[in-house]
Amino acid sequence: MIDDPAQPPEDTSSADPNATPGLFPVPPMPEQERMVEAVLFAAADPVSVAELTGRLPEGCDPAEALSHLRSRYAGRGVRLVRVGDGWALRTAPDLGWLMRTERVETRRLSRAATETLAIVAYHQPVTRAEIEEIRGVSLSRGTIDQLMELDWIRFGRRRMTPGRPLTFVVTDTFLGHFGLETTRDLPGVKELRDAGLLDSRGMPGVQHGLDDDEEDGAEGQTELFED
Amino acid sequence: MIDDPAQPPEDTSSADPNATPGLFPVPPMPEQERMVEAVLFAAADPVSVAELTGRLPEGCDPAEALSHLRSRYAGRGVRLVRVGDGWALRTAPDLGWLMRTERVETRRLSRAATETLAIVAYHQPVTRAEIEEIRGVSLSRGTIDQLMELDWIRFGRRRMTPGRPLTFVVTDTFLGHFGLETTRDLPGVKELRDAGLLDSRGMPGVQHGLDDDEEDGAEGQTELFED
Amino acid sequence: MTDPHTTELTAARSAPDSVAARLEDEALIVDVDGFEGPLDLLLTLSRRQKVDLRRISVLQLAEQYLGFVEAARKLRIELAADYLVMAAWLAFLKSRLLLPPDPAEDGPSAEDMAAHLAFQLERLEAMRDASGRLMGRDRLGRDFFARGMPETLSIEKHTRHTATLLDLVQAYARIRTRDDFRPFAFDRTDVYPLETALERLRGIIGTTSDWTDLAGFLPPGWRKAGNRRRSALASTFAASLELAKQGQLELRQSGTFAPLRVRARSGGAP
Repeated sequence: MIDDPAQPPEDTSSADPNATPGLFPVPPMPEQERMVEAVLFAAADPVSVAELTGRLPEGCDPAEALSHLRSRYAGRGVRLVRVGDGWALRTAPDLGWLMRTERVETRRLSRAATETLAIVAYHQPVTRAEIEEIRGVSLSRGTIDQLMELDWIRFGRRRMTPGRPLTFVVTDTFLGHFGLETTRDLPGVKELRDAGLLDSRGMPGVQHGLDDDEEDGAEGQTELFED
Repeated sequence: MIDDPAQPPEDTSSADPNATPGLFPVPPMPEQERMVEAVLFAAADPVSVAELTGRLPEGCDPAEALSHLRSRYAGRGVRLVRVGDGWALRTAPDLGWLMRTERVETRRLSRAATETLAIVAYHQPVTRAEIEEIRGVSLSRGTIDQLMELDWIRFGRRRMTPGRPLTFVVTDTFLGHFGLETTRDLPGVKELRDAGLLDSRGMPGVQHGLDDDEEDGAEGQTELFED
Repeated sequence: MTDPHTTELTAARSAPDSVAARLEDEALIVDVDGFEGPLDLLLTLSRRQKVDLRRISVLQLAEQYLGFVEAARKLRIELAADYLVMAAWLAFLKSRLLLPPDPAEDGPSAEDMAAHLAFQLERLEAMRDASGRLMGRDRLGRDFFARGMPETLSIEKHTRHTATLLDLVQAYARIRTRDDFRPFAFDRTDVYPLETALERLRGIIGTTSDWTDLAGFLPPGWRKAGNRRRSALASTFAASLELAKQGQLELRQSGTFAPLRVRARSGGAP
């Protein structure tokens, strides 16, 4: 240990000479290194040597394991770095550009957009007036724009009725995103009910009550489906 | 720009700052391996080869880099595993006991839910009627709902039989959760198939009662799509 | 082998009607809620035979099941319908298995049906075993772990809107079911109200002293064939009946389905 040039500073003392000998043999150093590696990988925050000592079997020397691990990761895509009192595995800073595209803020589609998208998917080709009739409210410009921007819907052919209104259809991007081969694969209302997906009871992990209107709707469904 | 250490590859891998990206020399394999390592390390979810290809500089071979990386991590505290189409770094299962603090308590699934999950996994794509036929009991609403919420099963393609029933298949999240590369790695799947226990076989000469239910479903479907 | 029922088992096999067998069935009945349907119960019963499911005696199994249902009946325990359906089917199968095959009969042989039942049991057991092995596997978040602190290094902010298929189908279902609940209302544009018809007819009948086809009184715009005409005709007819009752007009029809004709009643109401 003393010979180790990359010895972490926390390594102030070797194993306590007064410690009672453990009931189990101390794991060999490569095994201790594996343990430290796994703990650091899974931890949500940097882990201190004291914490490692507490987690590893009695008689282990996390400080030495850390120093081995540090040299093992030297020059790799991942590095062992010290953060305050703790140690953490981090991607190498020169590769930060690789992670750049990772940062996309994901936001759930608004209710209006989700409903509009659903109507287009189930009824395509469908006109704006038809969407409004099914939803019972007028369609804001932004909703269509957003769905078009996402490349989930596009203009279809004009309807051969007075006024020749434009229709909307879903795109291949839409099918790809939702893992569908065709819109005919979309489940029907009865199938949803059979799968228990129309139950009004709040599903675990799903936020309810964001919108009173929605809860009313859910109640209506219960009435309808509990037969 | 030049001072920034975390710049795109143009700044580090080429002498000519005016060259177009396609003209850069392909990074050597050890460097590609580092890049793949960093990307997989940063991401909590599996990353597909296609995604890696998109992220790495042009001309890279992520598949080869992955195979190098996999042998590099063999026997370590962290391993490179395949999950469906993706690749991910995960701690070695034999060290799970070290991660008591990270452990997430999962809801205990009911017997109906675990059996249904197994049937979907081993028989996929499988219809609701087939699940009921195998278990000999009708499927309660909450069961499918729960498995869907866990993102362990999802709707598959419709079966091309009368009524075009929906099928269920397992997800990559399921594979990842149970440490499976593909459904071919399910425990005992080959033996079960060889024993004919994964065949879909109906009662000889008997129209099974559950089929009625399915036809109802088909009607509901037709109703839904016709208007 | 550690089955506490082992002793009774032997008795049950040697003498199916023995007290021990009945007691055993009663013990099962108490637990009937613990079974997931008749197939599950059959699987439990079949384990008593202590043989590979492929070599199981379906006849014996049918007898055990019927004994179970009989015991439930005696204990006045109500079994769910599917248990009774299975009992009826097994009674049928049992009789088919005991009787010599009837060459004139169509359909699958009793042996085929028995073999299929054995297959179903084997398959259920296999799936049950598979689910146990599956749930016993090393699992993410319990035995192996993903990166504890996924890195997000980029400063670039890019909002991506997303929705799952579940969101989509639920949204659709929500709209559809909302539709179903829309209060029932007539589409008024194609309905000619009785009040309007009455008013119109009352206004013009006074000038009509000759017999005139009722259809001639239909308002303009409601005369073309279709729902509008039907509605206007019905309302005008009802109005004419009302006016006839009040003594303001007379109605005449020369035969069944012949045109209805009306005229103002001479010396009618003031």
